[in-house]
Amino acid sequence: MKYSIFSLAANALTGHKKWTPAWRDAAPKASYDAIIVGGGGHGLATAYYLAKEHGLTNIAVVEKGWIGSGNAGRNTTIIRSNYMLQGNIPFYEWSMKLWEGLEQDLNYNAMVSQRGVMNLYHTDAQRDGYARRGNAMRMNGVDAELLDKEGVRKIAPFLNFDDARFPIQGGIIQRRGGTARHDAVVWGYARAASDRGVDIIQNCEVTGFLREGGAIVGVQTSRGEIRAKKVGLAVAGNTSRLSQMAGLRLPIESHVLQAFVSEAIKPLIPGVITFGAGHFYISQSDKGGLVFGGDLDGYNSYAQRGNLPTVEDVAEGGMALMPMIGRVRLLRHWGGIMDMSQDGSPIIDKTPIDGLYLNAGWCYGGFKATPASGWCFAHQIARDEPHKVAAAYRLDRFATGHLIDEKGQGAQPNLH
Amino acid sequence: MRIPCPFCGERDLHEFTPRGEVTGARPDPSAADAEAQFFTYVYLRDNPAGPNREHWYHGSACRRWLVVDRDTRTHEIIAVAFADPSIGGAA
Amino acid sequence: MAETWQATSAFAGVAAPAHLAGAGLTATVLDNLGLASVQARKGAGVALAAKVQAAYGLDLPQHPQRVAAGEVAFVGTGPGAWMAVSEAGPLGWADRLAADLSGLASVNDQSDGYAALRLEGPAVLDVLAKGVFLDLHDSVFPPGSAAGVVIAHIGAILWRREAQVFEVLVFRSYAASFWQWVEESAAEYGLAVAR
Amino acid sequence: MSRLATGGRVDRGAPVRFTFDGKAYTGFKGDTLAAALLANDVTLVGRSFKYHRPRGILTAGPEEPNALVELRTGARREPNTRATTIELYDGLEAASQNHIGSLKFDLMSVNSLFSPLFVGGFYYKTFMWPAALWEKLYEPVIRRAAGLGRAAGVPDPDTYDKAHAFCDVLVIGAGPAGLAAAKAAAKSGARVILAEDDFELGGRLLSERQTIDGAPAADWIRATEAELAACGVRVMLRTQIFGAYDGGVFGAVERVSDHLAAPGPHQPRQRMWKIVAKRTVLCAGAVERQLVFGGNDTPGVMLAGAVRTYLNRYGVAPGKRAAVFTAGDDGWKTAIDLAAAGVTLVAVVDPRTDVPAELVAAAQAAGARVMLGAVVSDARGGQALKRIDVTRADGEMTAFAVDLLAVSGGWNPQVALATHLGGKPTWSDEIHSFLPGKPPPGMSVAGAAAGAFALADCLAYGSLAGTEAAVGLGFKAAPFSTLVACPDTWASAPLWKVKSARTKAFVDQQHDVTDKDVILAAQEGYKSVEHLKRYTTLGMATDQGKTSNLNGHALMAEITGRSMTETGTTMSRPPHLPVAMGVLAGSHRGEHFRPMRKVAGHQWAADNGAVFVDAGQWKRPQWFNAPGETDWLVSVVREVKATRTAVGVCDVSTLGKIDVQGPDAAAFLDRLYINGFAKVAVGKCRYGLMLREDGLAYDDGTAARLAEDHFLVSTTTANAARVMQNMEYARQVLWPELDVQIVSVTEQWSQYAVAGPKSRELLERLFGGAVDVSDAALPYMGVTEGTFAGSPFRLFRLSFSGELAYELAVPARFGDAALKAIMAAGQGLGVTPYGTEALGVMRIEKGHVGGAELNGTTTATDLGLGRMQSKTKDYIGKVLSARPGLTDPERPAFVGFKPVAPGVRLRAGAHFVALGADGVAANDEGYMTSVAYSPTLGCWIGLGLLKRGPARIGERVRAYDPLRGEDIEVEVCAPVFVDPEGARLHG
Repeated sequence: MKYSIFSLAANALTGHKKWTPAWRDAAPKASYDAIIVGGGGHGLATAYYLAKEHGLTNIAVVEKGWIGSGNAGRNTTIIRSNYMLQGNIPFYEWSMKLWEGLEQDLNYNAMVSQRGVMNLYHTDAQRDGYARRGNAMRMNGVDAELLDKEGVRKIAPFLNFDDARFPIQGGIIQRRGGTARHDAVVWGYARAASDRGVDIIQNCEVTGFLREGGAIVGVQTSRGEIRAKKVGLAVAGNTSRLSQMAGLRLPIESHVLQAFVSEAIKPLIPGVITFGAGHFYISQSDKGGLVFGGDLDGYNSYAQRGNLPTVEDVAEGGMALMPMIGRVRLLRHWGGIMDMSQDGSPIIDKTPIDGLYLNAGWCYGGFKATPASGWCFAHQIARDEPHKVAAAYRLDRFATGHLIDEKGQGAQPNLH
Repeated sequence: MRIPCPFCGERDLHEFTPRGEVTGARPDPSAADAEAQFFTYVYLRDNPAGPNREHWYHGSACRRWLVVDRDTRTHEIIAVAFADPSIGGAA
Repeated sequence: MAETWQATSAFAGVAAPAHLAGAGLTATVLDNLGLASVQARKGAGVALAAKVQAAYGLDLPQHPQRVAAGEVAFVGTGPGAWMAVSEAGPLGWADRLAADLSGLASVNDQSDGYAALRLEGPAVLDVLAKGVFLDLHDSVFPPGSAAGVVIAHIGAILWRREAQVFEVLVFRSYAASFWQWVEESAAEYGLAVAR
Repeated sequence: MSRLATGGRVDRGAPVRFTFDGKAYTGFKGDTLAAALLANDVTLVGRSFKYHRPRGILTAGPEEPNALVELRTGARREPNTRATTIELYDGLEAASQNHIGSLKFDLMSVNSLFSPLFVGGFYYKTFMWPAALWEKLYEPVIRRAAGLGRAAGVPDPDTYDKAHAFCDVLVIGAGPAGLAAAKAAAKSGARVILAEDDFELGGRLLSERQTIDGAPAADWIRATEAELAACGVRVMLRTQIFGAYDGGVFGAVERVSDHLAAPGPHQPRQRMWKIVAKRTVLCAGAVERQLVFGGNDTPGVMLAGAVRTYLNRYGVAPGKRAAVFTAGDDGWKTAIDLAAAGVTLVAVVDPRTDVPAELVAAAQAAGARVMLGAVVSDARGGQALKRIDVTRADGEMTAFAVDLLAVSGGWNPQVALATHLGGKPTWSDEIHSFLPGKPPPGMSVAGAAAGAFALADCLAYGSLAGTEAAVGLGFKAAPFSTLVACPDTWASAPLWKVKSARTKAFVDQQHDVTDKDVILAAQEGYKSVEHLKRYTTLGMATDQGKTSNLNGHALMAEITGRSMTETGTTMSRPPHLPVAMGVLAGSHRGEHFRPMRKVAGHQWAADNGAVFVDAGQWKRPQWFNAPGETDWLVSVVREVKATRTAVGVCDVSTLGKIDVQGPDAAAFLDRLYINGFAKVAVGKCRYGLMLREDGLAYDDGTAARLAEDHFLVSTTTANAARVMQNMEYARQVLWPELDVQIVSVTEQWSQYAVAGPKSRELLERLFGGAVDVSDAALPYMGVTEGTFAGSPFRLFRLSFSGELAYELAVPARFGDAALKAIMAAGQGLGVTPYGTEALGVMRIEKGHVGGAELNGTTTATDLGLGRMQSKTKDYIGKVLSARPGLTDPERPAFVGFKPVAPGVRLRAGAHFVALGADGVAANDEGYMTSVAYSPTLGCWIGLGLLKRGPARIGERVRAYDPLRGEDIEVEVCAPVFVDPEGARLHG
C-alpha cells in the first residue's frame, strides 16, 4: 500500500484497519539465487538493489534476530561524505546522492535531514589537515567549506569560546551532511525489497555453510538448510564469527562503540558538531533527544555495552565543548559492535572461497554508507566485479600495501 | 572492568591501554616467506566471540605489558600474566 | 666564574604557604627530595637486593611498597623497578646509587622529574577519594603501601607513611594542574599549605 | 487545601514557600513538589508529548511519566524534572512545560483533533513530497512540537565533583529488604555501603501504615538506622545507583545540593561516585502498574500505591471523593487508607470475583460500593476527573462522580540493575511480571525487586541476602532474629487492557502511545518488542517505560498469540534514572578539561611576551611579541633573522627524552631504528627514523651515546608517550632476552636550543672557559656532560635550524636560572628567544620532515630517507615496508615548492595539479604538507608530497586550493632551501 498523506487520511477514516504489513515475514525456501546474511541496513539495501538494479528477485535476507537489531538500530544516525582519501570519497559521495533521493525511491520517510556536519579544529595542524580534506572533497565535486572562528560562532554560538582548554580556531562543514532516522532506513529498505519479491527471514541464525568441492552453496540455519548460488555476508560486528565458519581469517577486530541519548528537549543544536580536541560529537533528533558519542572503549568486545571511562570521557568532551548541556540529563547509553578493519576502511569484495562474498570492516562509518554499500555489494554479487566507486575496497589490499588509512594509525584497529 | 595486575593488584580499566589480540611471536624476518608471515602476524585476527588472549599495557602504574585472557562476550577476566617471561618473583 | 644557579620549586608561584587552623588537609611541598629510578639488570634481582641491604640497610621491596631506613626509602614501582628516595636531598643521590649498584641496576636521577607533596590531616582520605580510584582503607592500603595511580588525568606515584600521612609524586610539568585539583578537592575541609 | 489535619512525616512547623507557573504556594519541609501541589489542590501540571493532553500526577516516585516540570530559572533551569521527586525548598520555582499559551489553554492541544492522523509511526508514511520541503517546513515544525522542556541554553553555573568508594557489600535501596540486608551484612563484619535514592530511609515503609514487631515501622527504621551507624555502615542518601558495569563497578550520583536553592560554598551540585563492590544486594523495590482504560491519563487518576504515599507520608489527600480500581489485593489497602484519612470512598472496582472477604468487608465498612468482576471502562473530565464509568461483566454500566481514582494493575520488580550486564529477566506467571533472571556476578536480589512483596518476606529475604553476601566473602554469619510484620496479601490478576473502553486508552502516557497504536504496530508487522518500541516510541520517554512497557509488551503478546517468555521485553540500559551530563564530567570542563603541562622556563617566557600554543597538553611559546609588535608574522620573521644572523634561544624541553641503559642498549636501538646505532661512538649523536611494524614511518629523533651501555633517545613532543609504550612493548614482548632498561627522563631535564652563528660565542661567555665548546672539543653531533654553576648539564651539538647550534640540558629545577643565564650571556650578541613558529620556519627552510609529513601514511622512501634503511639488519617495519603498495614509484614523495610569482602566499592543504589540467580528483598528484614565509629567501616556501616528486625538480605544477579560492603556480624544488651543503652546521 503506497504511503502518502492521502492514504494516511483515507486510513484514518477507517480507523487504520486497512494497513498491511510493511514487509512479508517470510519462511525460508529450499533455495535462492542469492542469500544475504544479515538483516541490517546493508543487507536489506543489498537485497533491494539486487532486485531493483540487477533484476534478481529470488533473493533471501536471513536475520538471526529482528531486522535492524544490529548496528543499524544502535548508531548515531549521521550521514556525510567528508572523507579525505580517493579510495573513500567517491563511494561516500555516491551514498550521499542515494540518501538525497532515498525516501522517494523507497516511498518511506527516513527523515533524511541535511542540517550540516561541522568538524572543529583547534590547532593550525588540524586546520591544514581539514584544508587537505576539504580540497580533496571539492575536487570530487563534494561540498565543503572551511570556517574560521567567527564562521563557527555564527552556526553554533553556544560553543565554549570563553574559557576553553583547547580554544576553537575554526571548522570545516559539509552542509549536505546531516542525519537520518536509522530504524526507518531499515524498515524502508525491507518494505521496498519485500515488495520486489525478496524474502526477509527473521529469527533465522546462520550456523554454518554448505560446501561443495570447496565452494559455498548455501547456509545451515536455525531453521534448516538453505541453498544458494551465492552467499553474501553483511554482518558487520559479527563478520569474524561467520567467516570463521567458512575457515576465513580476516583483518578485522570487533570493538564496542558506545552511543548516548539525552531526554527530549526543545530544539537546541542545529546540525552535527564534532569536537576536535576531545572525543565528542553530537546532534539532536527530531524527537528532541541529544544524540552523541565519542571514541571506542578500546578493547575487543562482542557485548553491546561499554564501561564508565568512556562514558566519562564523552561527558567531559561534551561539557568542555558546550557547557550549556550540564543540566540536560543522559537518558540511555548502549554499545554497538564495530567491525574494525586494520586500516579503518571497509571491505566489499568476493572472498577466496567461491560463492562467498564479503561486505565488512565498516568501523564506525557503516550507517552513512548504507545505500552505497548495498548498491556496490549488489553489483559485486550480481556482476562478480567491483563497482567503480568501491574499487579500492579489496580484501587483498592489506597484503599488497594498498591501504586506505584516513587516520594514519596503521594496523591497530582500536586506533582508527 | 577491573584487571588484576600481577604487580599492582586489581585496578580499574582506565589505567590500562589495550593493544588487541596476541597474534603469536614476531616472525623470522629472514624466512623465505617472511612477507607473508609478517602479513599474517600484523593483520589477521581470530577475533573470537569468547575467550581471547590480548596484550594490555599498564602504562599509568607499573608500565608492564600484560597478557590478559578475557571473554569478549562477558568481559570476564580469566587470567593475567606478565608478557615478559623473564619477570619472576613479584606478586 | 659564574655564581651557582638558583633552584626553582616545581610549585613556585602556585602553592603559597597558608596557615589555616583546624584545616582538614595540610599540604607540604617537598622541594628537596632526592629521587632516582632504579631498574634491575636482567637476572640481577637477588644480588641487587643484597647490595641494597648492605649499602642502605633495608629490604628491597618486591611489591608496591615503601621500605625505609633512616633518610633513605625504596618504593616499588614495578617488577624490578623502584623509586629510590633520599630525604637528604638530590645532590649526588643518583650518582651514589649508580656507583653502589653499578652493574646490578640502571639508575636515573629523577629529583627534578617529579613534583612532590605530602598530604596529611583528618580529611586526607576524603580528599584522596576524590581523585584516587584505589581502596585506601587501612585493611587494604596500610602505611608502607605504595601505588602508581591516575589523579584527575595526571599520573602519580602515591605512598602512605602513616594513617593520615600520604606522599605523592607527579611529573613536574603537571605541578600547577595537580595543585589546582588539591585546592579544589580540599576546599570543603579547609587547606593549610606548608613548605 | 487537601492537607490532612494530622499525619504524615512532613514538618508542619516548617512552612516552605514556592511558586508553580508564577503562582505562590506554601508546603512543608519534607514535601516533594508533587505533594505540595496536591496539598494546594493543583492537579493539572503538564501537557503530553504528542496530543498535548492535560496531565496530572500519576505516581509518587521517579517513575513519573506526566508530572514533569521546568525546575529553577535562568542558567539553572532543569527541564523534564519529576515533581514527584523534587524536594521542596524555600523559594523553589517550577513551571509546567510543552504548551503554547497557558497550561490550561494550550494552543497545541489542537493536535488532539488530528489524533486520528497522528497514529504510531504516521510520520514514516508522509512528508516525503517534495523532498526539499523536509528541512524547510515539515521538520522544523515537527522539531518545535517535539521535545518537552527547554534547556537553559547557557553554561551551567554549578560545579560537579567525583569520588570513589570501595566496599565488601553494596546494598542498593533502603526499604525494608535493603535495611535488613545492610544490617545483616554489617553485623557479620563486612564493609557495607547502603545507597538510597530517596532523602529518607525506609522505602515503601514510609508510605504504608505497617507494623514491625507490633510497633509502627517508623520505629524499626529509626532503630535500624542507629544500628547501621554503630557498625560503621556508610549510608548514602539522595544517591542513585544508575548503572552496573563490569567487575563490580557501579556508577552512582549523589544529589548533594539539589534540595537547596543553590549549592553552599565549596559544595558541588551533585557528586558522581564510582563504587567498587565485591558483592551487591539489589533491593530496588517495585513499581506499580497502571491500568489501560479510557481516559486513564485524566488528572485525578493516580496509582493506588502513590495515593497511599500522599496520604501516609505527606499527609495529603489527593482527592475528596475517591474510587479504587484494582486488579490485585494490594489496591484494597488504598481504599482502607483513604477511608481512614476521611476521604469519601465511593467505590472499589476489581475485575476479579475471588477477593479475600476481609478486604471486601473492610471496604464496605468504609461505606464503599464494592463491584467485583467489574472494570472502569472510562474516566471522564478532561482537565480534572469528574466521573468514572464502571462496566460489569454483564455489560451493565454504572457511573460514579469522583475526583480521584486510585488504580493498581499489580507491581513490577525493579530489575534493571540486574540486567545491565546482559542478564535477561524471566517471566513469572505468579506476579504477572518479570523477575531478575541471572544477575551479574556477585549480585543477589531481595525483597520486592525479587518479587517478594509481603513485608515479612522483604525483611526475611533481606536479612538472608545480606548474610549470604558477607558469608560469601568469608565473614562469619551473625545471627539475625525473624521480625514479625503485619500480614498483607498480594494476589493479583493480569489485566492488560480494559476492552470496554470507549475513549483513548493510554499505554505509555508520556509518549501518548495508545492500545490502538500497539494493535497497528502488530498489524503492520512491527511485532518484536524492539520494533514495537521503535515504531510507536513506547517506553522511549524520560521514564523509559517504567509504568508502560509491561502493559505494552503484554498487549503485543496477546495480539500475536505468543507467550510472554516468547515475547520478551526490551533491554533496559543505564542510567536507571536520567543523569545530568555535568556530573558525569565532574570538574573536567572549561580550562580544566585536561591538565596543562608547563616547562620550567614558562614563567620567563610569559614575562617576555611569549604567546603560547598547545602542543598536546604542553604550553609552548609560539612566538615572542617584542614591544610594539602586533603582527605574529613580524615577530616570527624577526626571530628567524636573529637566529640565522646572530643567535636565538628556543625551549625544546618538551621533546621526549628516553634513557636507554644496559649491555644490550645498542642492539635494542638497532631493532627500533631503520638505521644502525651499534657503531655510534660514545660522545656522539645520530639521527634515526622509526617505523611501525606495518612499514610506515611514525617518529624520528636523535639518540646520543653517553656510554657503551647508555643512550639517550629523543622523540617528537607529540609521540613521546607512544614511543615509550612501543619501546616497552619491544623490550618486554618482542625481545625480553635483551638486557636493557628504559625510563622517561623528559621531565628531569630542561633543554634549550642555542642556535646561530654566534651560539658558540654565547656559550663561551656563559661558561667562561669552564667548558670547551670549540669545534674540536664538541664537533657537530657531539655530546658532553659536566657540572657548572652547581648544576649538572648535558651539552649537545645538534641543529634543527641548520645553523651552528647547541642544545643545553640542565635539571629542571635549574631550568629557569639557566635560561636567564643564557639570555644574560647573549647580551650584546643580539640573542633572541624564538618560539615554535620560528622553529617551524627554519625546519621547513632546511627541509626536515615534521608532524605534517610523519602522518602515519608515509614511508621512509616517501620522506626521502630511504637511503637510511639498513640492508644488513632487521628492524621493526623492515619486512612489510617492501610491499608493492608501499614501494610503488608513483607514490607521492617529499619535495619543496616555491611560488613562481614572488610574494604569493602558499597554503598547506592545497593539492597539486599539473599545469593546464582540471582541478579534479583524477588529476590529483599530491598535496602541500607544510608552508612558511622564509625570511631568508624573502618568499613563501612549501614542503609537500608529489607523485614522483624527486624526479620532477624544476617542473612547475599548480597548488590548487578551491576551498580558499586559490590556484597558485609553484616550482618543484629540492626540499632544502637554505644551506643545502650544510656548511653553517660546522664552522
